[in-house]
Amino acid sequence: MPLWWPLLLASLLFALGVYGVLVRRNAVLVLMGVELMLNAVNLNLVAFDAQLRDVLHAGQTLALFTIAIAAAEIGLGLAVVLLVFRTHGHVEPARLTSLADRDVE
Amino acid sequence: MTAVVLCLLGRPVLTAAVVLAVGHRSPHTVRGAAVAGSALCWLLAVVVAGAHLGDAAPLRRVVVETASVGQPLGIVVWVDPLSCVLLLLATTVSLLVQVYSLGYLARDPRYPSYAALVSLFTGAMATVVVADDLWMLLVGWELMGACSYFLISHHWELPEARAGAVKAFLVTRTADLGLLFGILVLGERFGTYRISEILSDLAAAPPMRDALWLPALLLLVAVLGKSAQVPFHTWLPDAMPGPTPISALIHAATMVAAGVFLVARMHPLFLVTPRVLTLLAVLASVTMVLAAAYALVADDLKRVLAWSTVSQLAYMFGALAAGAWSAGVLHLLAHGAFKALLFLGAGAVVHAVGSTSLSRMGGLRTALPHTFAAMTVGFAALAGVVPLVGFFTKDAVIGAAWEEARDGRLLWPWVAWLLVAAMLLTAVLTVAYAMRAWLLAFFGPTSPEHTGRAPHDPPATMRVPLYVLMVPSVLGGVVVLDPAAVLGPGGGADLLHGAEALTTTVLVALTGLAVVLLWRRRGRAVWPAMTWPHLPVDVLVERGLVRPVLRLAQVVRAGERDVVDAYAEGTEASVRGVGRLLRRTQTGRVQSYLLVVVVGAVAVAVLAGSLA
Amino acid sequence: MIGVLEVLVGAPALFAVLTLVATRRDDALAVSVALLGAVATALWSLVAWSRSGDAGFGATEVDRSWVAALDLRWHLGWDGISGPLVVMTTVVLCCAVGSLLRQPPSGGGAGRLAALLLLIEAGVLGSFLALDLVLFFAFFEVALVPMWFVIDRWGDATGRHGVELRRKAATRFLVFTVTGSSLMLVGFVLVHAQAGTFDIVALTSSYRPDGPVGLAAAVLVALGLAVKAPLWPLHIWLPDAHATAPTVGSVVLAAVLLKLGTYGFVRFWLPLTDPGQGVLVPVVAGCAVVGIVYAALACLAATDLKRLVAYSSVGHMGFVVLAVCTFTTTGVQAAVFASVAHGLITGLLFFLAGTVKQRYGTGDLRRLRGLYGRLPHLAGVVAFAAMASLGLPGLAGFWGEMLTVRAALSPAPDLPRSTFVVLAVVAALGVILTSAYVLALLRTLLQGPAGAAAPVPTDLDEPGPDAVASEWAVWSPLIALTVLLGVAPGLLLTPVGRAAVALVGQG
Amino acid sequence: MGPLVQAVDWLAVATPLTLALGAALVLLADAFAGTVRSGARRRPAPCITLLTVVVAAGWALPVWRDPRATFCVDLERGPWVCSFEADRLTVAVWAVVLFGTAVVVLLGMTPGAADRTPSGEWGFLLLSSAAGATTLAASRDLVTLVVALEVVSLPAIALVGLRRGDPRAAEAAIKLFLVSVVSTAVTLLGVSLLYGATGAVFLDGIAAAVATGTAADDVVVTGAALTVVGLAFKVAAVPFHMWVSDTYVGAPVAVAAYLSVVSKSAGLVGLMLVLGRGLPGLVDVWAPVLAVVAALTMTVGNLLALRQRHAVRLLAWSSVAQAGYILVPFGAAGATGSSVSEAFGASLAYLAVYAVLNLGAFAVVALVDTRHDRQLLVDYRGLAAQEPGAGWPLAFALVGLAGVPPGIAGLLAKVVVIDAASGVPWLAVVMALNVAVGLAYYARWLREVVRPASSADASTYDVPLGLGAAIGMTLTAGVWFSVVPGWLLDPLVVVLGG
Amino acid sequence: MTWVGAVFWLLAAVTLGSALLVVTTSNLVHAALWLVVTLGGVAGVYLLLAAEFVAWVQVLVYVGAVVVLLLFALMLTQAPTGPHDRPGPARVLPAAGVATLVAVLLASTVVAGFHGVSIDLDAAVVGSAEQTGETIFRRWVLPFEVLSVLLLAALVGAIVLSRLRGEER
Repeated sequence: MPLWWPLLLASLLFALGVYGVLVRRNAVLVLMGVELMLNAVNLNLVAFDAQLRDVLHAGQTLALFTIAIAAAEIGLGLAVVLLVFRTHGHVEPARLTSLADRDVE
Repeated sequence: MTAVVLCLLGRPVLTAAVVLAVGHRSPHTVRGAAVAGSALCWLLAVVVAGAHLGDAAPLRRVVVETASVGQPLGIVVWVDPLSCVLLLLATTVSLLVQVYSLGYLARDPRYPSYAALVSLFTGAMATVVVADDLWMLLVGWELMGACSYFLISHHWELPEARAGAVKAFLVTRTADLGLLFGILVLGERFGTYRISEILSDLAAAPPMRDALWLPALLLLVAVLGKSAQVPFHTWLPDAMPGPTPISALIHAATMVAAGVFLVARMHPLFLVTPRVLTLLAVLASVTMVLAAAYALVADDLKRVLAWSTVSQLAYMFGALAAGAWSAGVLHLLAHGAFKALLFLGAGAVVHAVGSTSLSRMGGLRTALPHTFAAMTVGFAALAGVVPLVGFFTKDAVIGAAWEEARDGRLLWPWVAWLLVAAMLLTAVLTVAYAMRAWLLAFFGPTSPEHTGRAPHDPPATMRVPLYVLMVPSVLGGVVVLDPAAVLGPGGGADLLHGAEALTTTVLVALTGLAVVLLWRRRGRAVWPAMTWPHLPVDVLVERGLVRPVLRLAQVVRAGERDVVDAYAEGTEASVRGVGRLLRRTQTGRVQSYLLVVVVGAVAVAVLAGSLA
Repeated sequence: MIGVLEVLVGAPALFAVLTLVATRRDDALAVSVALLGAVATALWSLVAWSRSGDAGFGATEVDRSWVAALDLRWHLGWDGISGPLVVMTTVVLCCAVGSLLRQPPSGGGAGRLAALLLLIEAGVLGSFLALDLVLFFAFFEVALVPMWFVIDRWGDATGRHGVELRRKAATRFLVFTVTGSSLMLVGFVLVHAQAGTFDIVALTSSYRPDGPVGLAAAVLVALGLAVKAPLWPLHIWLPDAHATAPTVGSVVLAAVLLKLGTYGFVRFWLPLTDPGQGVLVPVVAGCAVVGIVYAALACLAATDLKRLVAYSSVGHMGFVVLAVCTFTTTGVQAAVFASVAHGLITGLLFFLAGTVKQRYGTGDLRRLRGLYGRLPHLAGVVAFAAMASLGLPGLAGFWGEMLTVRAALSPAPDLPRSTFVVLAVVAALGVILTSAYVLALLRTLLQGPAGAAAPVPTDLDEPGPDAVASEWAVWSPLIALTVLLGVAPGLLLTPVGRAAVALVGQG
Repeated sequence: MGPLVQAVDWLAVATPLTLALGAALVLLADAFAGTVRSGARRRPAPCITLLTVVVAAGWALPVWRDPRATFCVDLERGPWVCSFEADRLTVAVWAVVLFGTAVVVLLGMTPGAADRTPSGEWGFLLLSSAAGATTLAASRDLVTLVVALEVVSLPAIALVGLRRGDPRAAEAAIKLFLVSVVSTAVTLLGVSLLYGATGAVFLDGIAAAVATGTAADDVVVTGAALTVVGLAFKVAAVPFHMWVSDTYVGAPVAVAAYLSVVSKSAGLVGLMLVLGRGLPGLVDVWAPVLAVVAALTMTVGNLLALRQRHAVRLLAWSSVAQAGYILVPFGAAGATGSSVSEAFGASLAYLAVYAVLNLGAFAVVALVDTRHDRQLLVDYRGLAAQEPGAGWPLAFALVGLAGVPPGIAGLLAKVVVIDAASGVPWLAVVMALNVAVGLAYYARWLREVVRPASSADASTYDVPLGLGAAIGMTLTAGVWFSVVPGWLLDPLVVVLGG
Repeated sequence: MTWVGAVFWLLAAVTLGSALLVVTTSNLVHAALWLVVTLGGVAGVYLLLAAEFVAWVQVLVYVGAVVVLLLFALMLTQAPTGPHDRPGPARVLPAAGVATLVAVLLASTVVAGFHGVSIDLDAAVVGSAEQTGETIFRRWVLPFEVLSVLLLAALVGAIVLSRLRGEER
């Protein structure tokens, strides 16, 4: 299998993730975009690991760690989202502008 | 002797300091100190002159100098006969003026500063004449100008005094740039700033004509400015609002004559640059006639005398241009005496009448007999009546010019002839304006405007100087018979010229006769009061220089705000503007931040890729 | 072991702290402490002079490593170039602090003001004595914030937008100066990259600017110093700063702080610059001369007394920079002499301007008239200072300008002579314009008829007393030194000349 | 094949390990104390936290004298490589991190903050994050580096949101969270590309692959660029800076201080490791890019700070600008023959000085926050007169940050940085101009601080012990570094650079 | 094209298609469900690439935990605006532009950089659980330990943030 196949898939997946992050109004959906990006990364890592036949299996290891990181991020992220929901009554980042740089002369 | 000279230089400064320090607290002390200081100066000058007049070896002494790289600066004195005679002239007139001022400014609250400035001026003049170092000369030279400025504006409440003072200072200071650059160029050419060394170099080395015209010309500019010659002639008449004793001291006898002194001092330099001398001759010719003509029509007695001074100074320059060093110097001395006499006399008249306008005088000979006598002597000396001093010195000058015209050693021939013609014409005009002023002031009907005031002769303090000055005005001619006795070996022999003397005498007599006849026939109406509100040169300067400069100043002021400041304001505004713009991007919407993050990441990657 | 020069730098700083402590108790006491400090520093500067000897940096030189990471050395030295400026600084500071004793600033807080002045003095003395570029830079910056405070806190805030204008003036002073000094620092590090040292003595003896980097360093250093000096067209922070600063602030700013710029030009810009490289030196000289003429014209049109004096400083500093640009011994002599003379004369002028402003409540030249009649003594001193300022021979102002012209007529061989001759002539014409505005000033301010032109409010009719003894005490050292240096320029020219030879070689 | 589990040099890892164990201990102790003496105001958490930091710092000392490495593996080709290396660069960063953490702990000890934040969790999160930062500084492979980076970030996000009933804190937290995770994703992508292109995750391995030319160049460059993003986000370099002011303003002051110093240091050391250790062969590529980034960062930061009236926001943007200065030596690395480590020495020196001064400023801000939580500059009016113990330290910190005396430390730090940039004159000039802009806004604040107090505000502050200690610590350090700058600069610049 | 290729492209199509739906569908719950499909597709690719353990972890952790968490979050934060997320063109266009940019950059880089390199799947060591565990504990102890700190910290952080609710004033 040519190496660039999975890499291309990962690239497109990452781009879709970016799109999702930028376009979604609901914070939870933004998080889903991030998940897509992380999956693209993992795809890359696993593909490279396979291609390199890495004795250290750094690629797979890092992919596993990334999954763990993603889980941690989601866990904390959802807590933050819930916090926002409790304090603001919505979870739309675009409507959170009370800290915008406006309090100037 | 060096110590005496230094005392001579330092004493006036000390006097000035004492006078200023005492100030108003003790008027008598001030007056005493001022006169005593001047007297001491005079005594010291006499001592110095006694030692160095005539054939005695000149005194040259380095008092102090900078021990540094390049050409050293320092206080270096050089006393020769020329210094001596000018010292005598300056200190004498200064002393007389101080005495005279006791009466003239008897009730003037500004006397302390006045006396201090006169004293300071004397010191400055002494510095100029004894200086060997050109920079020392420059210090004295400009200090004189500053004193002159303050003294002209003594009556600062008068607008014309303020204007005249500023004009005098600015014009002379502009011209002084010539001296500054002249000194610098001389220093560069000769490797020294010592006059004596420069002169001995000139005597030793073959003339370097091409190399020296520039410094000579530059010095000439300064000289023309200081001595109010064309084209700088307009400041002197305007300086007349100053107190009359000041006019006598500074604007007749000494400071304006410093220009002549400088040419005389540096005469060897000018002698090797005939083109500059020729220029001087031309300017002197123009000046003497022009100034005499102005004197003939001026209404103000002091302005008549001022124009006369300009004209007479031009005589001296004419003599020096013609190579007649001693004639020029002697006429300087003679003029110093009789013009001081005339000004002090005029001061007495003004003191009595309360005005300087000739049209407001008339018939004063009975009311002011002493003054009348003094003025008569003065005018006669000015006109060159035999056997007063003016006759001898003017004759020596005209004779020298005539010789130059005949022999043609220095000047272009036609210029020499022009000079002679101008001198003769000026001699005639001099008689005419002298008689006019004399007649208008002292003869004819009494002016109706001062009938109530009962003019009277001045007090003794003012009369004594008049008498003192009458002595050299009458008897000074003897010097001409043996100038070497006074001026040393450079003075030359007998300066009398028979033919020329006869010619001038005849001219003087004829002119005098004509004037008297006219006066007999028409009285005061002969001379309608003509006032020339603005001299053409002044108009030119006003329109071509002063106004543009002032306009430029306004432009600069506006430009400072709107143009030069613009870069600062512009930078500030653009910095602020960009800051505001950037702050607009801080919308608080996190996804726009993320957009920037992603775009930034791509940009960094692309940038790095393009560099790889 | 603390050296003589370290004491000289440290004393004002120490007394500044003591003054601050004393302010807690009493302002008058604090100012007295400060005055004591200023006088002690001045006396100690004489000690330092006598200990330093005449040749080179003498016995008082201190040189030890401070921060090895930066090649930064604690290197202080006194020679003929720094010495006169140090003495001048201490004298002016005595006068400035002394003046606070009887004329406290309008906003109060005389003690703190005095402490700030002493801090400035410490920084300035350190700069003059520093023989390491970064050390110079550090000391250079010491004076910055205190001066900013002086303007911002005690500045004149009369008028409708007074406070805003004052802030603007203070901030502009700060930003301009820091921009300049930061660029100068960049120039220093470029030199460091080339020469491997920040030591001024080593640079003077062995550094040869080379290539575009060398030129860039020279340009940057020139820029930084030009802001401080200030050189046209970077001067625009100056008039506002002066017009708003309190009297002592203006005095210190003009007499002392500007000298940091000119001193830098002499001390290290000369060794860091190759006069033959590019047109840098002629351009700087040209700016200096434009500044001379421009400042004179600006003075002619000025309507505020302090602003006029401020612009006149621009002109005088133009002479100094022109002198430096000749790269000759005479030029260096001229620059140092003119710097010292300007310090004395302009210091005096600002004191006088402050007094006039205090008596009349305004510095508006359109309203001030006839000082001769009202306050003759003050007017007399003004006339004296004005004459000194216009470069009257026999007073201190003359020699610097004369030597500048002399140097410009025969610049270093690498420089275009004809250009410099033209510059010299134009500079000399600037002297005439200078005379013109000084005379115009005297004519209206001193001699003008009271209230003739402009409608004069009644407060101008009662100006208060003529010069009082405390003011005379402040002015007289400056007057005396102005006369002394005018009469005996050799006092200064001789030591400066020796140091100058070390700097630019014989010629 | 070696033993089943890698051998560990416990002294090398003592510092991060202490922090991690301390974190757990704090959590437990607080929970225990909370149950035993419910409602008691005195809780052991802050003290234990502080003690942990001190002990961790103590472990760092022997390591500075004797650098060591652990978690090593033997590759089939080449020498042993280690995941964890505590060299002097690392220990220097540890020092900054630990100093910063200690000050932040003290800042968190205000009564108001203690009421609104659960102190056990606060200590736990802080120490976890610090453990991550110390590990990051010691990590020598990309896997550890990325994980450590996350350990720095996630607790910090929780800390930002950790204030009860404050919608602004929640807003700040979610913003920081989103930017953080996206940056992390980008970084991970970069790491994956680097791994793919070089076949290595160990920094030395990457360096070797780049040096021998076995790597695909374009991919390496792209991977490096993307890797840098997550680190640059932590450093708050432009264009990854936009979260800064929102987060700092919304977060508790102590957390803002933490983000501006400790988190920034972590990002910075990450950059040093990836670029300096992993990609020294590509210095000609990354140095110019970072030069541009540095120039943009300081300029944008300063321009944004220029007219701020809000103290924390001003400090936020100023910290961005300062990050730009810190990055300047990166931009000049490799120019005119200077070594990369010389440049990093300069950056670290600046970082250290910045940390001290910036924490000093934040300490006083935290104090003022106890009374004026709107944090406008006018709230500082007359502070020096009213509360000299706070006003003057703030004034000192501000002049130091501006880089003018008496803040000699700040001044010399700027000299160090500009000196390091002498190979790239344009960057030095940009920095010089920025210093001037910076001074303009520090001066505006300074003006408020030192102006005479109005009588209305004459009452003094009630200074909590922790804040007092924090102010004292930072002031002492700042003054000490100003008086004896060589004490700080010589080791950092000379030892690291040489 | 071998069967591997066919399977890969099939999985790729499924993955990308569902990913597109994740980011475009307006229904929140549908988005989460499409995410499950995407993650499954990716897991399939892992299996293809001989990363067996990673694939199982992917399914267990992601599909089993993360997506459930996300669904819970969606339920808990059901905003009054309803379950729909329809961004306007002002959001879509820049986002699409940037996403395209990213896609082009990445795709061109990897395709150009790894053109001609292929994965020898036959020689690949299958990443079984045993194999991977050994690697981790032999080689990657440090990041693993650090990761444990991370997970603990995230856990505590999440808990403390959620618990704040009860103590609100």
